[in-house]
Amino acid sequence: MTTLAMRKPSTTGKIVLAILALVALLGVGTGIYRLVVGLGATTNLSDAFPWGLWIGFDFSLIAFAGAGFTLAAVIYILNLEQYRPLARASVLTGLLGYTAVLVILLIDLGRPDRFWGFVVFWNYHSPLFEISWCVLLYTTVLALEFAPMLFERFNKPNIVKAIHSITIPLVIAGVTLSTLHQSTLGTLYLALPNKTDQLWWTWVLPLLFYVSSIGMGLAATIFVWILGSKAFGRDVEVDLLGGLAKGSIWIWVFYLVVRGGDLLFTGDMAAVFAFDSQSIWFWIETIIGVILPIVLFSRASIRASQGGLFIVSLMAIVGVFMNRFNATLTAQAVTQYTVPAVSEVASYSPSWIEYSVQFGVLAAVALAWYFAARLLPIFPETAKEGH
Amino acid sequence: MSRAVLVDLTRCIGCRSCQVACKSWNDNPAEQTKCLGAYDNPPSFSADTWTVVQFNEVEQADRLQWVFAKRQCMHCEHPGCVAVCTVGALTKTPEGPVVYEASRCIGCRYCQYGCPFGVPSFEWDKPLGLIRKCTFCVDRAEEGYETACVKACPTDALTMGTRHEMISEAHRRINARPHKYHGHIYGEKEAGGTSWLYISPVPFEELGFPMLDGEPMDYASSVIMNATPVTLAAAVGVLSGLYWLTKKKSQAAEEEG
Amino acid sequence: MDLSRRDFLKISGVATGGLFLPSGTALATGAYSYPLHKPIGETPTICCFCGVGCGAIVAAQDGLVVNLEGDPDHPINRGSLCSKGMALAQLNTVDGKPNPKRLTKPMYRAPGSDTWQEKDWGWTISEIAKRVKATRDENFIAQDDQGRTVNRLEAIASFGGAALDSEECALLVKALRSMGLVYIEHQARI
Amino acid sequence: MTNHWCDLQNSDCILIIGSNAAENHPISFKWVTKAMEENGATLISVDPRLTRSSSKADIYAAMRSGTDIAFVGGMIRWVLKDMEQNPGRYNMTYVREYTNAAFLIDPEFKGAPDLDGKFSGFSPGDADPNFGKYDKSTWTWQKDQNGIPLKDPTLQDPNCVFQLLKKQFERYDPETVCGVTGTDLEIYLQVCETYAHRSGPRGRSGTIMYAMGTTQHTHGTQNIRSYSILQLLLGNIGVAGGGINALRGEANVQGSTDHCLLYHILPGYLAPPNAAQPMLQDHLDAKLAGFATFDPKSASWWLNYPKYFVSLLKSWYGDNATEANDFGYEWLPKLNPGTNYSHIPLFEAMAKGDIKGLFCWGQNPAVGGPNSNAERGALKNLDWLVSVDLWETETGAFWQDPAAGGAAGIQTEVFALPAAAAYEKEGSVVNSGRWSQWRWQAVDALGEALPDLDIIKELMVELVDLYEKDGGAVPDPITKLRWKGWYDANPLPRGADSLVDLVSREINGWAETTIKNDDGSVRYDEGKLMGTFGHLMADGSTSSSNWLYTQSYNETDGNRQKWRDNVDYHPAGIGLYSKWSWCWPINRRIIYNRASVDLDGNPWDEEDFVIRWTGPEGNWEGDVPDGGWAPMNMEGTRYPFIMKPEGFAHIFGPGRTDGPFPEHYEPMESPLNPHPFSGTQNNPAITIWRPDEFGTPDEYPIVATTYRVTEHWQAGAMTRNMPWLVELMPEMFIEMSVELAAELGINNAEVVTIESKRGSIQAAAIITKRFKPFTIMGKTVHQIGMPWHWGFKGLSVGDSANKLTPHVGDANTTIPEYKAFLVRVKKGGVE
Repeated sequence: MTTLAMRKPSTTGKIVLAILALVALLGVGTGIYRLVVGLGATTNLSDAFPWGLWIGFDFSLIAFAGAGFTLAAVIYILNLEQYRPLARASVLTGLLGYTAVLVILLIDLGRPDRFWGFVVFWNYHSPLFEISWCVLLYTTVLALEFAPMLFERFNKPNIVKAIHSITIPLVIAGVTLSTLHQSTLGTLYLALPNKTDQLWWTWVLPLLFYVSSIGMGLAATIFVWILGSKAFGRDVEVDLLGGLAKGSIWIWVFYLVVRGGDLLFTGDMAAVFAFDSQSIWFWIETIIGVILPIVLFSRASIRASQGGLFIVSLMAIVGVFMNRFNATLTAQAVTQYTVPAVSEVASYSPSWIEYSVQFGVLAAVALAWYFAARLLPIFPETAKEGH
Repeated sequence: MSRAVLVDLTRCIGCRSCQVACKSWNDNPAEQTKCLGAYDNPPSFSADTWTVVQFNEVEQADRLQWVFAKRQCMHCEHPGCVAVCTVGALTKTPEGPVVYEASRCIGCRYCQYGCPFGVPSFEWDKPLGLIRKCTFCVDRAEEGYETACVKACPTDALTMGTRHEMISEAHRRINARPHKYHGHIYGEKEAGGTSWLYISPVPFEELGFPMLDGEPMDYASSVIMNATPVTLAAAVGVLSGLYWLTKKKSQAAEEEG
Repeated sequence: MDLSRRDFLKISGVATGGLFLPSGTALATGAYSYPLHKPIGETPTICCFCGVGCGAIVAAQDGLVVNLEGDPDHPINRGSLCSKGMALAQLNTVDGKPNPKRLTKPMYRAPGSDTWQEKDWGWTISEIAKRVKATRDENFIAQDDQGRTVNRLEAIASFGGAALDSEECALLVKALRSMGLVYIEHQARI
Repeated sequence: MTNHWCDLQNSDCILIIGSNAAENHPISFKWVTKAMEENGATLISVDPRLTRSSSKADIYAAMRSGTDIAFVGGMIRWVLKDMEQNPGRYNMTYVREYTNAAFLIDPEFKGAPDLDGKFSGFSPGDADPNFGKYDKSTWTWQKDQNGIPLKDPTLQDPNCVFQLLKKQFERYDPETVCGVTGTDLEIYLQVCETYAHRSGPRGRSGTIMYAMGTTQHTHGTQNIRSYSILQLLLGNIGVAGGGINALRGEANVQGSTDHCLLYHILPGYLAPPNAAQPMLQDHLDAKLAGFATFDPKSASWWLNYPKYFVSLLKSWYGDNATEANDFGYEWLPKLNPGTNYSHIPLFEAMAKGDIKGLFCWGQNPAVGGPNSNAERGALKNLDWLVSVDLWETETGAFWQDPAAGGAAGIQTEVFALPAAAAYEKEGSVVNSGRWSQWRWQAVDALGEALPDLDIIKELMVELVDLYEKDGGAVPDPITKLRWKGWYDANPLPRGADSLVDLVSREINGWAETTIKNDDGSVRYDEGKLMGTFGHLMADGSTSSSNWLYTQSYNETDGNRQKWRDNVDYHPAGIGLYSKWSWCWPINRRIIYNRASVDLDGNPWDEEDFVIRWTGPEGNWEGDVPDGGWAPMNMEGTRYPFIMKPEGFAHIFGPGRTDGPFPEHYEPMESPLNPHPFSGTQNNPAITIWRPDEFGTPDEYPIVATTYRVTEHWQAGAMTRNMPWLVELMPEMFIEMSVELAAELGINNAEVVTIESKRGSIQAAAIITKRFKPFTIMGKTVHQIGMPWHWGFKGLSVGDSANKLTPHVGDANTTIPEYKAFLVRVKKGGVE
C-alpha cells in the first residue's frame, strides 16, 4: 500500500497547515456561537439582505464541486480514458466541496435543527427543494464514488469491486443529478423576476449556470490538481491538464455565445453598457471568468505552462464565484419593504463572524483534502487501480 | 370563493388603527422606533410588524395630496413565496389567505426573495428563527370574523368580500367618481392577481408600489421546474447513449488495435 | 336585528360588515385548521380617550386583558376604533404582563426627598385628610374683608376630572365644594 | 355638540375649522366619509397645515393660526351680500323668525366699525390702556312698553341686528381677509360659495366641526360666535346634518363639565353663589332677573332655576338641608364677584404662594398647562400635592424634572395615588354628542389601584371623621354633607347595589319625601327616582345632583345609560339611536330641533327631518322636541330657542365680555402689527398677567401652533406609556415647510431648537410640503407646528411644547392661547 504519508510537509507547508487549522478552529468556534445566539446577533443579514456571504459561497462552491461530475462525465461517459488519473482527486474535491456546502447551509438555516425538512415536506415547485434533494443524492453518489479509496486503503477489495461494478450507473446518476441542480441554481433566480437585475435574469439562466458549472468543474480540477501536487511536491501532469484547459475553451465560448446572444435577443444589451454598478460587475465577471480564459487558454504556451494553467483556471474560478455572488447579491434588489420616509438604501457587508465561519469551513475542507490525499490513494502513484 | 380586501386610499385617514389592530390581535410587541422625519413608523415590515401605513406627499398639477397606504401581505393568487418555499410551509388556501405553517419551516428565507412585495420577515433575534407575516387573520376568518385590520378601520377604507365582489366594487367606485380615482385597480392583474386590491387617487408609481405585469412571479421558474422530469429523463438518456456510443467506439478501437 | 340576542354580557362580536359572509368551515377541508387563538371579548366598555365615545369589547383571562377591539354593536364606531382605541389593552397588559409603567401602590415623596416611598392606602388617605384639614383650618375664609359670609378656601386647588366617570365627577365636585374650594378647574379649559 | 357623531352623515357640507377630526376624532370620519360617499357631501378643511383631515377634503384652505374671525367674518360678509342678490338660496324665514336678526338694537350702541375695533362702553385699564373692561349697558335691544323686544321683520332698519351685522363685517372683503389669513384668494372664494350654496338653501344642511384650534385663542369664544352666526344665517342650527359641533377631546370632558368641575358653574350649569348673595333668595333673585321674559311666547327655560338649585342642595346636604336653613346655602363657598379662579390665575396664585395644596385627578398641567416652565416652577410652592393617576405623571413627579435643579430644595410633599383604568371599574361617561354611556368592568384594577370613586369616598369619609372628632374651621359644610354613613353604609341606601349605582341614582335624583299630585294622589313615594326634571321641586321635596341627568335612571326604565339597543327608531332613519344609552336633556339627540321646522311644524328638510308636526290635534314625531309646544303658527306655541330668555338665537350676543359681534384681533403674539381691520391690535377685554413675557416678531418671526396626533393623547401620560403607540409616534417633533427648512439649513429628522420668549425646547424636524409659507399683507410669514404630548416621564420622553406657550387667555373663558404664538427655530439641539 503506497501512500504519500511518508512525504513530510516542508516548513512553509507546516506554517500553512497551522494557519489553516487555526482558521478552521476559529470557524468552529464562531459557528457554534452563531448556532447558540442566532443569525441576527452574529451576521449582518437582515430582511433587506436575507442571503449573504454564506449563500454566495454555497452556490459558488456547488459549481466548484462540479469538478466531480465534470471529470466523471469526461472519463466515463465520453470515455476519455487518458484523464482517469484525475478522477479520484476530482471525486474528493466534489465530495469535500459538497460537504462544505452542507455545513454552511446548515449554519445559514434559521432552523438548523430541521435541516431534514425537505426530505419530509415536499414542494416540487421550489427550485431550492429540487436542489436540496439533488445535493443530498449527489453527495451520496460522491460518497459511494469516494468509498473505494477508503476501502482500498483498508484493504477491502470485495467492497471496492462491488462498488466498481456499479460505476457507470453511479456516474450517470451523478451527472444527471448535477445537471439538474447545477441548472436549477439558475432557475432559483428565475423565480425572482422582479428582484433579479436584467443582466442576470434570463430564461437561459439555468443553461448558463449548467454550462458555467462544467467550465468551473474543469478549472477547479486543474486548480486543485496543481495545488495538491505542489503540496506533496509531486510533478504536475501539464499535458493532461492542458487538454482539459483546451476543452474548457469550447465550454466558455458556448457560454459566451449563449449569454451574449440572449442579451442581444432580449434587448437587454443596453444595460450592459449602462456602466452602473451592475453592468460593471457584469463586465468584471465576464472578462475574468469567460473572455480571458478563452483568450489565454487558446494560447498553447499557457496551456503548456503550469503557472499559466494555474492562473487562468483561477481566473475562471473567480469569474464563476463572482457570477454566483452577483446573482445572489449584486443582481438582487433589496427584498424588504420600507416606508417612503426611509431614505437610505439598505446595504450589506458581511460581519467578521460570517467571514470567520466561511473561511473556517474552507480551511477545514482544504485540510481534509490534504490529509485525504496524504492518507488515501488519491494520486495515481498511490492508486492500486490500474487502467 | 376566495376572500379579498379592497383598500380604498381615497377613504383612508391614516389613523393606523389597522397597524395597532394587527399587533393587538397577533400579540406582536412594539418595536423601538425613532422619528424618520415623517409620520411613517415602523420603517419596514419585520417579524413583529406585519402591516405598515405609509404616508405619501404627492404633488400633482399643483395640488398636494397626502395619501396613506396600508401595506401588508398581498395574499397573491399565485404567490411567489409559496412557489419557492423549499418545504411547502407556505400555502395558498382556496379561501384566499397565504398561510404559513411554522412547524414545517426550515428558515431558508427563500420566500423573502420570492415575494415581490417584501413581505415575509425573519426572526433575526431568535437562535431558532422562523418567518413571520400577515396571516389574513385566518383564525378569525374561520370563525366568521373580519380580519383585525378590516374590522378596526374607521372609514371602511378596508372592505372585505369575495375577490370577485371586491373587483366589481372597485369598478363601481371608480365609475361613480372618476375624478376622485386614478383608474387602475392594483392587484387585479399584478403578479397574476392578489387578494388585496387597491384603488387610489394617484398613480401607484407615486406610492412606490412595485410595477408588476400580470405574470405570476414563478411563471418562468415553474415552466423550467415542471420540465424537471423531462430534463431528468433526457439527461439519463443522453448520458447512457453517449456512454454506449463512446464505449462502442473505444471497443472498436481496441479491437482494431 | 334579533334583540333577544343582545344580552350585553354575551356579545357575540359577529362582524357587522355587510359584504363579508364568510364560508366558515371551508378551511377545515384543508390540511390545517385555524381555531381562534384567543377570545374576542365580551365585556363592553367605552374608550377612555376622545369624546367620540366609541364602544369596545374586552376579553380578560387571569386578571389580564388578552384582547380588546371595537364593539361591533356600537352605533357610532360599529366595531372600528382608531389607533389609540385599538391600543387600549395596553393600559392594563403589555406583552402578556401587567403594564410595568402603571402605578400599582400609593406612593409618597417626602419634602426634599428624591425618591418615592411605597405606602399603604390607610396611611395615605389618613395623611392626605390631615393635610387637607390643616390647610383648610389655617386658610379658610369664613368672611371676606367686607364682612360677608363666604365660607371659601382659596389655599387648595383641584385639577381634572375629564378622565373620570360621571359618578366620580359628581362625588368629586360635591366633596370639593364642601371643603370650600373655588379653585376648581379641569380639562374643559385646557 | 348640538348634534352628534352619527348625525354628520346627514350633512350636505362639512366645514372643519379649528379641529382636525380625522386625527383627533378619527371615528368621526366614519360619518364624514358616509356623508361624502352616500349623501354627496362636500368637505372643506381650513387649517394652517394640510392635516390628515385636509387630506380627505374637497377643498383645503390654508389659514394662519389665530385668524378665524377674519376668515369666517369674510364668509359672513359673502353670505350677506349673496342674500341680497339671491335671497331664494337662503332660508330667510329661519333668519327672521328664529334668530334675533330682526331685533332693534339700542341706538346708543356703537360697533367696531365706529370705534376702531372696539364696542361702545370700553374703559381702559390702569396698567395698559389697550386692555380694559366693557360696560355692556348699550349692548341691548329696544323693548316695547311690555318689555318685549322690538323687531323689524323686513330686516331693513339700520339699527336692526341684521343691518348691524352687515356693517360689522363690511370691512371683511375677501382681499383684506386673505391678506390677513394668508389664504389663497381663489380658494377662499370657493370656500365661501361652496359652504353658502351647499348648506344655505332650505332643506340643505351644513355643519361646522371645531375643537381647540378654535377655542384656544385670546378671542376663542368669539371665534365660536363667528361660526354660530354663520350657521344661523344659513339656517343650520337644529337641523339634521347641521349644528355647531365642538369635538370634545376627552372621554368624559362633557360629563365632567356637566357636573361642573369648574369654578364658575355648579352641576347642571347652575351658578355658584357669590359674596354679594348672602341668602338663597338673593342668589335666586339675581339669577331669575337675567332670565326674565315678558313675551308669552318665550319659554325661558332657566326660569326653572330654583328647582334645580334647591334639588342640588338637597342632594348634597340631604336631611340637613331644610327650608329653615336655606337648604344649606350658607355652606356653599361664595366666589368673590369678578375674581377669575381659572387655570391661569390659579397658577399665578400658586406662583405667589397663595395655594398650598393641590389635587390632580388624571390631569397633568406640568405638560398640558401653558408656559409650563412657569407652571412647573409654581408647583414648588405647594406644601402638598395629590396626583391621582394611572401613571407617574410629570406633574406628580415635577420634583424629578431634569430642569428643576434637584429635588433637595423642593419641600412639597407628594402623594401619587394609583387609579383604576376605564375598564377596571364601572361607571358612565358622556360623549361629545351628550350620550351618557355605561362602561362595565372587564378586569380587576392592577395591583392596589382603586377607582377614583373609592378614593374620593374614602378621603372624604376620613375628612368628615376628622372634623367630627376635632372640629376646625367652619366644620358644618363638611360634617353636614350627606356622605359619611351614606356612601359607606352597609347595605347602601335607596336600594343601590354598589356605590357607583347609588351615585348614578343620586345624579338622577329622587323624591326626598312623598310627593302628591294636586288631586292628592301619590306622584312619587319617598325615595323613588324622578322621571323627568320637570318634576323637580324648589321646596326641598326632591333632590338631584344634576338636573340635566334627571330621567337617566328612572323607576320605569332603570339605568338608561346601560341601554344597548342599536336600532334606529327615528321615522326618517337619520341615525338617532334613541335607545342606545341616554342623552341629555331628556334623551334629545339634536338640540334646538324646533328650529328644524317651518312655522307650521313642517320640516325644512322632508327627507332627513329631525321632528315634524303630525296633524291638527297632533303631536311631534321624531326626536324628543325642544319643548313639546305646538308649531309657531299655532296657539300655545313657544319660540324654539328655549334656553334664551327672549327665545331667539343670538346673532347679536350681548352676553360676552368682549363684544356682541366677533371682531378680528391678532393673537397676543403676532407677526402682523398693525392689522388692516382696525387700530385695536388685540382683544381689549383680556387680562394680562405677565406683560414682559411676550415676544416680538423681529425677535421671534415664526408663527407657531400646537396640536395633537392620532397616536397620542393630551399630555401623553396615557399613550406615552403604551408601547404600540410609542412605536407609531416615538418622538417629539416639529413640522415645518420645505422653504423654511431650506432657509435655516435644516435637514429632515435632525434635531432643532425652538425658542419663544418663555422657553426653548428641542424636537426632531419633520420637513413637509404640508406647511407652506403664508403671504401676510404682502410679506412672507412662516408657520411651524408641533404636538404637545411630550414630557420627561414615561416610556417615550421629550420636550414639552407648552414650555413655549404664553400665560394669556380668552376674554370670556381664560382658555390659554396655545394655538398662536411666536418662535424662532435654530438648527441643532438646546445648548
